[in-house]
Amino acid sequence: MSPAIFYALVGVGLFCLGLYALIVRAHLLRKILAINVMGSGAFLVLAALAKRTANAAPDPVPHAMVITGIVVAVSATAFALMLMSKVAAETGQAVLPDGRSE
Amino acid sequence: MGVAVATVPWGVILIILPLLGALACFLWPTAVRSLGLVTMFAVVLSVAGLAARLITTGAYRHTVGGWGAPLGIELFADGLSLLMLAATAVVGFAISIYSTGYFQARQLARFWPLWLFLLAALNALFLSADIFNLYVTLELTGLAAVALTTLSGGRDALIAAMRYLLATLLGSLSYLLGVALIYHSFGSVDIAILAQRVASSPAVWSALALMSAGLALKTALFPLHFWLPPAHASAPAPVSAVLSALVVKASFYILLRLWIEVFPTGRGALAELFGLLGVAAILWGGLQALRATRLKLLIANSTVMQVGYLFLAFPLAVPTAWRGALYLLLSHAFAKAAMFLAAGNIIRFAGHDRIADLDRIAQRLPLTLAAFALAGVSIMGLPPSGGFVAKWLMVAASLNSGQWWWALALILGSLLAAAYVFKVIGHAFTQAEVLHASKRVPAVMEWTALALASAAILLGLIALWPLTWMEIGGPFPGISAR
Amino acid sequence: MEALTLLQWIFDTLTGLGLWWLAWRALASPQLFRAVVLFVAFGLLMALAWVRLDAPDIALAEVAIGAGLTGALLLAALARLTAAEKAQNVADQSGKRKYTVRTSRWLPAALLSVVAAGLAYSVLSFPPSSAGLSVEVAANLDISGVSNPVTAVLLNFRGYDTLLEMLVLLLALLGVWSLGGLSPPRAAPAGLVLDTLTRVLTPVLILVAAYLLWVGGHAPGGAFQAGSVLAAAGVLLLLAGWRPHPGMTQLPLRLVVVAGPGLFLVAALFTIVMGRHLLEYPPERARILIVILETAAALSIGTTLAALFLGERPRDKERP
Amino acid sequence: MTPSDYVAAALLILGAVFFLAGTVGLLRFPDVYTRLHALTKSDNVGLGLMVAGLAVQAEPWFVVGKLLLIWPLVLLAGASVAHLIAKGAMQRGVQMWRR
Repeated sequence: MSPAIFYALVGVGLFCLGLYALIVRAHLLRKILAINVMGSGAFLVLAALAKRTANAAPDPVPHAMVITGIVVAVSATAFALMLMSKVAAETGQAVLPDGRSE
Repeated sequence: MGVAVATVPWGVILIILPLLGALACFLWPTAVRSLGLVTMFAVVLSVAGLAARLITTGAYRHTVGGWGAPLGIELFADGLSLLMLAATAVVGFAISIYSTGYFQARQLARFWPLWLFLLAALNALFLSADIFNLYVTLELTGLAAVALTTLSGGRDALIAAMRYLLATLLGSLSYLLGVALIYHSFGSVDIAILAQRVASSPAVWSALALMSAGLALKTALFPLHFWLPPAHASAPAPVSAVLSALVVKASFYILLRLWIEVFPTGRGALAELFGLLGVAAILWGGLQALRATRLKLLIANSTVMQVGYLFLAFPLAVPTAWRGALYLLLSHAFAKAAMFLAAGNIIRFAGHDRIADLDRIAQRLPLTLAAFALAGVSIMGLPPSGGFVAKWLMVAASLNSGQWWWALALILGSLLAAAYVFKVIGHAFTQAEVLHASKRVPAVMEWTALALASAAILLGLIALWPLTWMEIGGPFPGISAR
Repeated sequence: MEALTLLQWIFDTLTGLGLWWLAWRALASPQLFRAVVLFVAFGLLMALAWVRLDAPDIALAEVAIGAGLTGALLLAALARLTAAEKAQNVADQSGKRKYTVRTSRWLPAALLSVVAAGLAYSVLSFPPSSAGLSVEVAANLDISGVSNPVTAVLLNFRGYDTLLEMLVLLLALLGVWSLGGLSPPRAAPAGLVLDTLTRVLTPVLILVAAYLLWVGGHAPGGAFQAGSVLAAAGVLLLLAGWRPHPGMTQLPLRLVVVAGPGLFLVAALFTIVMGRHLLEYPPERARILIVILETAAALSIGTTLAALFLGERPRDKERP
Repeated sequence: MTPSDYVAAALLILGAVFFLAGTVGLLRFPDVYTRLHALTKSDNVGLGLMVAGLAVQAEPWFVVGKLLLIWPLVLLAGASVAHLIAKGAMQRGVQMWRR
């Protein structure tokens, strides 16, 4: 197993870990963290597999895609955090009211 | 003239124009109304230009940056894109006009830049031929849609928007992981190249599952629809119209493209699953709509149901079924937008949307009620509406391919739709015992709702043209061989 | 050589397990503050993984944006959250409350184990080598205007994605402002140390941003990394209590925020009017165009991220 | 390996030892003030040794300059942040550890 495949597997694990937390955690901040962990997992899969060929420079296209993804992720996170703060200011707690999971 | 129209890159204009409009509206909030309406009008003209180009010269590609796939990004316009862009332009134009009466000046300054962003994102999405670029447009669409949902303010809207945001982000990430697997399997993210290189492998199967699940979540296919009713019910009326008419269809469009072009083989079980979930969505959405006590919640649940119809095309998988589903998508876009606008009028008029207290709307808001009833005709699928043509095609497809049980679901759905539409109309005709306080509804709001509803009916009368234009570039090749 | 490979394997294994452990602790630890700090540590470890994967551009972006700015945003949100919960008198202090979980944990855990196994199987099934698009990128690098392949992809080959991505960032700011914003609770006035640190670091950070922007043409760096360093300077200034002059928060602020995507759009429009393809730069002008676009982009990205951190909508006295 | 390689390796390993000590202190010390003490002290020295070790091997001369810029920056930031954390802890009333 090459490092590329190894890190891609780590990415798969992070994706599923994030998804699990997104489902079972109730607090919105943790749901937002979970989304970010899932994103990191997907980015890791995308960029790690670019290095599959041993001793060659990695494919730069997925690298650019991951940078795009990181900027998209921080944008979404910033908006989600403000929305969460607004929900908390309105309801007194940062939890979706009926406790239903996403 | 014909030559001039055929050389203009209309698709690119359709993306850049609303973006420039959005930035201008952001920079000069005092002038949003005129800036926005001018932009919207120009977008409608550009769609007409694109239609003229496609009809004269057929489908075309635009290589962004001049690099060409697989290195660069390509845009692609065919009949399918044209259908989606036209629906966006018509519904968008109507809600733009409507918004001038609906929002106050302060809200307009917030509404216009977000709405033009959403318009640009949708146009970019319908024109993209690159699955990673589609991810970026999906995120742009999702964020703009959630931001618009919060415009009505208040506890319910914020909570609904939060749930919507988490769902839409989850859907995008699932899609993105699928893109990663596809890229590393075939070394390209261009749909046309993928269509040539695609071969069955575990990675492709995983990608198909991830992308289908993510997009189904964004399209609100039962049982992944939990976020839709609260979000669509608590957004401002013109926003609800756009969300139900266009935004859920955007992810469906990507799913359709991938399904037809990238994953054409070996997916029978998933198609049957989509069909079954579609039936479940029809029943669940219909029953929830019937049970709803608020008008907007009823309409939102009706969207859950109508999304179910779209997914019946996957197991049928014959060209007639795709045409029927797309025609349903188009007529539902007009009809559902009209319904939400009508509901907005009623809320403005009565100050509430409790169905049981809608007495005597018929006498006081005849245009709005006519809009609701006409839209209801199309939602039920009665002749001569667009909804009728769509369901006719789908029933024909299911009978011709020997899968009559899907036709049964279609007919059952129509009965449910009839029940909830008449429930509203019945209440609206009730004689009021007490006089309610009411507010004046601007004429522009009533007329736009009626115009959209009439468009949904008109689609049943001129069905031949849209059905022909949809075929430009042959978007459904090889589908007939199931 | 053997020893080196072994060492690398130990390093990789520790990094991978560390990432899982930090992610898990960030998502499971009962205290929100601790969760946020662990998440920032997770981002830093991710950066190490990127370096190991020969992706220094991503590593820079991850440290600056993924760990640094996201961390700042999370901490600011936590402060607002604590204030909101206090105002409503439901929470005890500093988010130490545990929320009861009503969902069953076993069903999702079992389902996700199946999903993880399936995904792992498909990752393992990939052929051991693939060049992807590196050949095409290398072949066209000469006419792209820059020599760092990642920058060439971002600003030229897939520049359209980058345009849309900057619009996503702008849209997030629009969304935050449209929500009305919430200012972070008033902190104590900046002490002498923070004040001095800010005064010393701000010019240094601006210099670093300029350096990253310049170096991005031929080495790791570029507009996004530079923009996030600028944003860090902005965050530091805001933490030290600095606020922009009210006259600057209206049209001038909006102009700076729009400059990056705006110039990109103007370039796009220009290429179309000239009869070229969208964003098809003339090769002899590609270099200078990219420099201009990147500079504007870095300014806009920095300002937008700092404004997102502040979270407060500027007073709208201009609005009707 | 050349003599300069040995020097570099020795400096890097020594730096790593300081980092290790600082991290052990961070994990084992009883309160926030002592932990800050352990962390900043040893990390500053550790980074200095690392920078020195890398500078010995740096190929073009200006890389040495860049390396030498990094160290004082981290010193400044580390010391200031440690001060701010300690001050914040004081203001919140975190008690100092006593034997």
